[in-house]
Amino acid sequence: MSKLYTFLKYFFITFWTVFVVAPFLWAVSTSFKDFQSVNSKVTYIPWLDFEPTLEGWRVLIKSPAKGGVDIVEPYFNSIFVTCTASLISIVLGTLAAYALSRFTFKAGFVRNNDITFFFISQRIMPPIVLSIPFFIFLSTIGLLDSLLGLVVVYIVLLMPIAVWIMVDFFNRVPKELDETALIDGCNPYQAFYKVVLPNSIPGLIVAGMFCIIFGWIDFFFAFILTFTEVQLLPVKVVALNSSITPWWSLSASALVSVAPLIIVAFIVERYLSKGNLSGALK
Amino acid sequence: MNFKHKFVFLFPGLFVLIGILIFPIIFTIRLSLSGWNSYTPEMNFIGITNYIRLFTDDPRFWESFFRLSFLSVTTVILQYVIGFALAMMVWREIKFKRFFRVIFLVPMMTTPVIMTVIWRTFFHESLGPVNDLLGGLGVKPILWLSDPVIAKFTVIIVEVWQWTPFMFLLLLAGLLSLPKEPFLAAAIDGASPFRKFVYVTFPLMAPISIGAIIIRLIEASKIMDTVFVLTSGGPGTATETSSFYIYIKGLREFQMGYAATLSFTYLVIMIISLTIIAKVLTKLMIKE
Amino acid sequence: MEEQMAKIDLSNISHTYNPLDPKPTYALNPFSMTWENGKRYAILGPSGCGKTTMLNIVSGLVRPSKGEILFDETPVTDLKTEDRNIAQVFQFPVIYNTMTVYDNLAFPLRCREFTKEKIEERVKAVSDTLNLSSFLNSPARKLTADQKQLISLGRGLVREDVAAVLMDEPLTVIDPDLKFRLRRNLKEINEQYKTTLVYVTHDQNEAMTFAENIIVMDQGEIVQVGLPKDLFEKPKTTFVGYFIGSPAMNIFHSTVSSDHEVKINDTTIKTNSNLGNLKDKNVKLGIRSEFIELAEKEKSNTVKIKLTRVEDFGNFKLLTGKMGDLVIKSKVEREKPIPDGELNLYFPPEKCCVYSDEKLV
Amino acid sequence: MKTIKTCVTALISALLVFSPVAYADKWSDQFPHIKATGDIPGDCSYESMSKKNYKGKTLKINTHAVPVMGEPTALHAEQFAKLTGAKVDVTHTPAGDLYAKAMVPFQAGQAPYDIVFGFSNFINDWRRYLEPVPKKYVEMKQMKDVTPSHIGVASWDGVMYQFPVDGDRHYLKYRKDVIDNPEYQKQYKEATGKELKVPTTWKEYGEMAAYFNGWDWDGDGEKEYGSAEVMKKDDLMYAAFYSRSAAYSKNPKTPGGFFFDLETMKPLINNPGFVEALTDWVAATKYVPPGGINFGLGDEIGSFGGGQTLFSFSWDDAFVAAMQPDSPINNKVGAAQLPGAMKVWNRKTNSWDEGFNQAPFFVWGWAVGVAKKSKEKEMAFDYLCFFANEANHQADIGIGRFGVNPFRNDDFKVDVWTQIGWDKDIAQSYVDTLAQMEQSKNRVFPLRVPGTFEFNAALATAAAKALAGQLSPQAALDEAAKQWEDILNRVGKDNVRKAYAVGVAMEDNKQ
Amino acid sequence: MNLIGEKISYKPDEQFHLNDVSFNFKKGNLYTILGRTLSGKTTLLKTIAGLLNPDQGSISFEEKDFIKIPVWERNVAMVYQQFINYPHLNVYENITFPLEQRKLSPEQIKKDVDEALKTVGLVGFENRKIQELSGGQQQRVALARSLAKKAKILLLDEPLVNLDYKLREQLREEFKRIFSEGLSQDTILIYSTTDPQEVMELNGEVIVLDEGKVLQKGPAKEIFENPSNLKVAEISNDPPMNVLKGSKNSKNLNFENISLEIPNHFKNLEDRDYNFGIRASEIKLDENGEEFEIELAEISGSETLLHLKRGNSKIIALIEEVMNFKIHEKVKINFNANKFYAFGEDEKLVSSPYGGTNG
Repeated sequence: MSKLYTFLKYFFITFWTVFVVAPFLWAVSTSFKDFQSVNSKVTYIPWLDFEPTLEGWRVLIKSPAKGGVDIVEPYFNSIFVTCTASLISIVLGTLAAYALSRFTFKAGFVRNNDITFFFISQRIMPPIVLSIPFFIFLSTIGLLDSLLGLVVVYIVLLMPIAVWIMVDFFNRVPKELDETALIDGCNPYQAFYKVVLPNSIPGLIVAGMFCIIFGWIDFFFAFILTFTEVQLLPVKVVALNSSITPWWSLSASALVSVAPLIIVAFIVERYLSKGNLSGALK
Repeated sequence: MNFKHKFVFLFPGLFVLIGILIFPIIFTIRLSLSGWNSYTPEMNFIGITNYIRLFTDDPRFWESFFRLSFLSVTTVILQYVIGFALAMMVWREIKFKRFFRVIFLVPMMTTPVIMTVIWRTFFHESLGPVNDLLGGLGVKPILWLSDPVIAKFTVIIVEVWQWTPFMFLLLLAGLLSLPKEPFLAAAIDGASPFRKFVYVTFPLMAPISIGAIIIRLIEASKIMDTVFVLTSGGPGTATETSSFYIYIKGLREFQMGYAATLSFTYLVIMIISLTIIAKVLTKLMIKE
Repeated sequence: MEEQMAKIDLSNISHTYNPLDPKPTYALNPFSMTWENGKRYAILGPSGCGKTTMLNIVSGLVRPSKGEILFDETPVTDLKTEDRNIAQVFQFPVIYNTMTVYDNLAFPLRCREFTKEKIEERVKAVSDTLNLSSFLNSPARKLTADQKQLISLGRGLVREDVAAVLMDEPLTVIDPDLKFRLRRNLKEINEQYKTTLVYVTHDQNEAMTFAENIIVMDQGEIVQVGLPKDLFEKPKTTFVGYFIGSPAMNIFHSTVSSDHEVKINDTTIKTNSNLGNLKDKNVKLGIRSEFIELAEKEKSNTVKIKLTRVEDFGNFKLLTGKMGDLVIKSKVEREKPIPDGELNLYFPPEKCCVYSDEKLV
Repeated sequence: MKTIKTCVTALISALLVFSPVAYADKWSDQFPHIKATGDIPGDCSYESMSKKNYKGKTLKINTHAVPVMGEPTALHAEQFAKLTGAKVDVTHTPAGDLYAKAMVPFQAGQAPYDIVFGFSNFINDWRRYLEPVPKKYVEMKQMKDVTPSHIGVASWDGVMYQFPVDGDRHYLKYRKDVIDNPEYQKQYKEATGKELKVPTTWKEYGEMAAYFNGWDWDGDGEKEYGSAEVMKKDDLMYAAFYSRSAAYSKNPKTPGGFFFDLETMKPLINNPGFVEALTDWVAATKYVPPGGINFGLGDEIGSFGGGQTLFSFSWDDAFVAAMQPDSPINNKVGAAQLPGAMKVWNRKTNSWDEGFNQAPFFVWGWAVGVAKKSKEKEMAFDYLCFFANEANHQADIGIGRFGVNPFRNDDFKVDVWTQIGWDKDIAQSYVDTLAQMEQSKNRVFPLRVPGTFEFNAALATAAAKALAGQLSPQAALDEAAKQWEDILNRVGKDNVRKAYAVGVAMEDNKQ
Repeated sequence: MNLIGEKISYKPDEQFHLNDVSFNFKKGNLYTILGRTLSGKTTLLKTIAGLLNPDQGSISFEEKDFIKIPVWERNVAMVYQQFINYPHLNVYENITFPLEQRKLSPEQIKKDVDEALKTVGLVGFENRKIQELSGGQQQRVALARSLAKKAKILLLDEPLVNLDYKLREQLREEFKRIFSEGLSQDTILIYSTTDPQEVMELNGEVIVLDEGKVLQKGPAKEIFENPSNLKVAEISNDPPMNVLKGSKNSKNLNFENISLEIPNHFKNLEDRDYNFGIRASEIKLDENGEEFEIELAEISGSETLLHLKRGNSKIIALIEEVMNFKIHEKVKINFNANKFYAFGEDEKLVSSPYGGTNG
């Protein structure tokens, strides 16, 4: 029984690992191909199956006039927008989550849970629903095609996540901790930043991680709301989708775009192993 | 504890969110009552004409909605089952535990639109590796993207690949926070691994599961990037989902007014059905 | 009830968490012990004394660094928990939330593929004893904490072949009001089932109430095994004297002045201990505050103290007095008149315990 | 010694400067792109542009993804910037989103881009946001050379809104090495009793494609297939359908509309002609490569261009890709007009007119316009003019991935193509094919009416359902026709009629 | 200058957490609030601290309306039953925290903290992390933090309830010392507990709370000797006072087929049915006594609690000795009739051996 189980377990894990890794391996292989290696027949291993070329990678830093996509600037734009929006979302979301976890709000039929639901429900909206209104909105306030405009929009995308994680987290931090701080002479703000915040690091890490992920992978808003001044990485990469699709450079850029978040994966795993996150992620 | 200060905590976030959203929402509702399209781009008022059209004469939307329900429910169930299984496997000691954990998390970190392009080449029926390898095993080429039924499952495969890690992460964190006594007790009672799972692990994980499933359903209901890149809703309309249909109506055909109608209706349906699902799940799994 | 319970032998057991160290620090010092069939044992000690390690060694969660465990002469040292035929009740009631009480109780038997009739019979018997008969069809999660704890126990009892039922501080999370009910149940069950029960606790009240044999542990060492009365009256070490009883035993530094006498400050106290070979050595004299009597006047074995405090505990009064710098506590009846200032306390010789190197002489 | 060398060098230099070639080289040194021809004098030549000064100004362009149209846009932008001192920002957008990317800001009253690239059939939706091409440019020499049909495509009711930079049409591409192979001709004859030749009807096309489907006929160890076509339900798929339908439905005896009956505005797309074409097409799913039913244009180009299929029809790209020097089937392909049919539907008599009929489809191509709200219109037109100047154009059309195709009479000269390494007979067939289409009197132009997108999307959706086997051809087209009626009612019949009349006029070649 | 509460009610949901509670606490005194779990003790303390605002009633301190003053300006200190400390700070920082909030000079802080550490016996633990401490030590840190503040009102909410038996005993001992030595005459100390022994031991003024209502107020001894009703008698005794339903006639007290001579203090009592109350410690083993069956013999400290049963009555006897009994064994006991209480059928005290009556 247990032998079979162990076998099945390792089989399944191996299978899934292969499944997870396969597209990446394929992307790595494809990134060294050219038109012929892609279009004539299926090839896998450089040198053995096809003559590798670095063109796919070179394209990423070449100017478009030479058939390249210069992804350096979009890369930094993406990092800037994701981090800024995540930071703001976490600050505002954490404050709101604290309020929702600690205080009672009543307004008509609205209670704490309804407000929390309002926050989280923003995730229900598909980007398409908001894209045009946001376009008009940003153009009215003059933030179209700007990093700041994207940050504003991403806040809507990310704050629900921060609120969702942090409300749960604060609900598990004993209320008595803040009460003690109040009794010890802190006003509510001091109690929050001197006592509650330092004890919420795991929650903040999780919230930050999710914000960064969901900010980084957004395509739609970045696509609709920018023109020439600002471009984010996914838009730049998708713009490679010409009628003759350069699979090689798409593959290379896919790999490049995943890279920074792999670091996030390592951080998450590290915290998981240390047991710090289990409390924050229930 | 109740202070006037509580508003200072809540309001910045709430008002920023409302401030950013109030215009878009009102705009969408107003837009849905107009006939704005590519040739008459104006906010005229046509009453509920669009809604009548939607409810009487747009089977494609409703088909796309049921298709979406099928796709999101299926993917979420699969993600849950696989995510749970994976979490169970790397929960306790196992060789290369940390390596596997990182690997299992990675797909979540990839941008769907970009990754799906890779998937498209991956599943390319004549130039992709999948059919080639299957061909090596003597399997006939499978029409991953061009068979109306199989294409749905290809979308599901990609979605499962992308988002199982999310489930996995939440469930693994949940498992790591479980007390160990119930498992000892079950061992002492002589429970087989199967029984242990059914009567101990699963019930203990129920609350965490519900949270994870709901969140994933919310996210899965927006499924669009994958369909967009992988099949463009085809073959036929076989993989067209609601948000993709709204996208087509709005940004391809530029029937903005009608797209707003679709959006608003969709939102209302989603909020209602997700609330019901949440309630039902809680009932089913926790049985309070 | 057939005698299927096992005798448990712990032979030369010791445990350390750093086995490679040539001079390991023991979580559990080497010891041997036999637990008889059908008796109730309590392992008592402050947190960190090694009691949980000992329990885990018996249940199989911890493999001892040295020594052997035998159930009815059969070695089980290398068997896993599930193969050892024991039942265990944890601090927190563990029940299967999704099942009814009946299914909970039947679970261990179903896992072992008993027949339906047999299961029914056993569950009925056990639920009768545990007073759970009327809840059999309700979902287990709806019960109160103590009832849940009974279910945990019931799952152990439902198997006739368990070698022992191990309980790890089972009353910690039970409401004080319910604790009493559960304690009585446990005791009754043991008397009826003749199961070997091992009960781990830090609470001397629980241990003494529950067990016939109490194993007092301190810092990885078994310091005394015995009946509650022995522990109370003749604590083998000063630690037991301190740990058992409330207030703790009065302990005074003293010197041996003759074969049976010790000297505290300048007062000579006669004891029943033979102190021949400890002459002029420093020892400690211990006496329970319950056994100290008020004396009308100075006589042999009395000490003169200055009364510093009288506390009314309702059921009794506690006198605190000083003899030089030594503090003496004495429990007296509440209604007894207490003279002010100085008074004489009588130490009955048979109740005086002498400790050399913290061990009873 | 040294002096002599210096003298010789100086002499040679002087010679070079004063010869015509040397004149061209002044620019081709700086811009290797045009090294084949050098600068060609004209209103928008390198020389003329270098005299403009746009320093401190910024030109914003949205174009298609690299490389098709995207790369030449960026390339010429860079050159333009170098010549004029302007700053040029170019963004790239996938084909499917070009429309929305421009339309969203247009409708919001914004002009984030000075120049927007798109498809020529966006013209009706876009024209009210576009600046008509100023007279000055319309009357330029380089514009005079543009074929009338492409002037027509770029104009609406006589006003030119789009600056011609590309010419497009659908035509047939075939594997010359197979069709001309006597071995296969014999084999085919034995098997089917018919001649193996360039197909002139869709039926022949289908028979040959079916015969050469699923086996290794070029001996490379891989299976080859019959036909590569755009069957994926996206923005291009309907074009393939119209190409296949034209021969069955465009009856020279019944002018006055291909898509609608201009008089009644009744949709014609479910008449037997279209149904026949769709039936053919459904049959075609049997001889496309695995997954062919989900091929987009890119897949088609890759498939035919990569040597995977016998036939393909659509834009030039696949042909030009196949003719690239590094292509394995370089100089092994031929071009021909789209196949015709042996019968054509007559909607007046409600019956088939027997006899050979053929109708080329002037499918939309790349088009580009200048936003009305742009603040840099002059610079924008200068840029477009520069983009399409003779030197650039000649260099561009030879580069397959650029997607710049012939639209000038000059382009129909064989030596333009032999220069870049095409076999003469292939270049000849190519040029002939294109020229014949210009002259045809029985032509179909793309639908350019309000709601074009909706009409095409409805049709594509229905056709895709038929291809996927969800509906029969008749049922699918009936569904599409019904939706067309709905769209008509929503948009207003008269609006559509007015716009459609412009196209019909071109079709009937009345101008 | 007292802490005065008047008619305080708090009803956040269906049930009253506090119901018409009034008090008058004087400086320099110790007050204990005795009540079972959920009787409203914590709510009352939180209300005083300012963490809860009552729905009705007023609290004033030093003649100021206390309710208008926010918690952080009230100068109170509170120790919770859970050991609440700041997990991100070490022991020393935990204790300085409130002092730094008040912006005291570093020298003053050092002096106060050292003093507090000494008082609670944690000298040498300054740099330990909170998580490294045992429960008892954690509670001492909490106490030290409260003491160092030198607050005018010190609230202790069941501070010992979550500690081990022996630690509890030890810490209780220390509390007594700290309360008598470590507090200034300005401080009002309010201590809540469920344990009557603690109440007796601390020997302050007592408020007995039940379901948010004040049942009785008075010195510990008075509460113990003359509980105003059955409920108080139960709450204020450990083990709870035995209640026997019975009657008095002209000759005897009767219950469960047992007749006792009428004790002196019952002489003037009307002849009728009563709830007789008798403490467990007033029941002795006696060869000539009445026969009861043992349900359980519980050993507590150095006493044995015999849970006895006869007919419909269950009683507990407290034997001042550690003894072993078997379940269902029969024992004979004797009641000390002189220590009988009589409660009316309305459960109010009618007669007490210490002379008190209700009203």
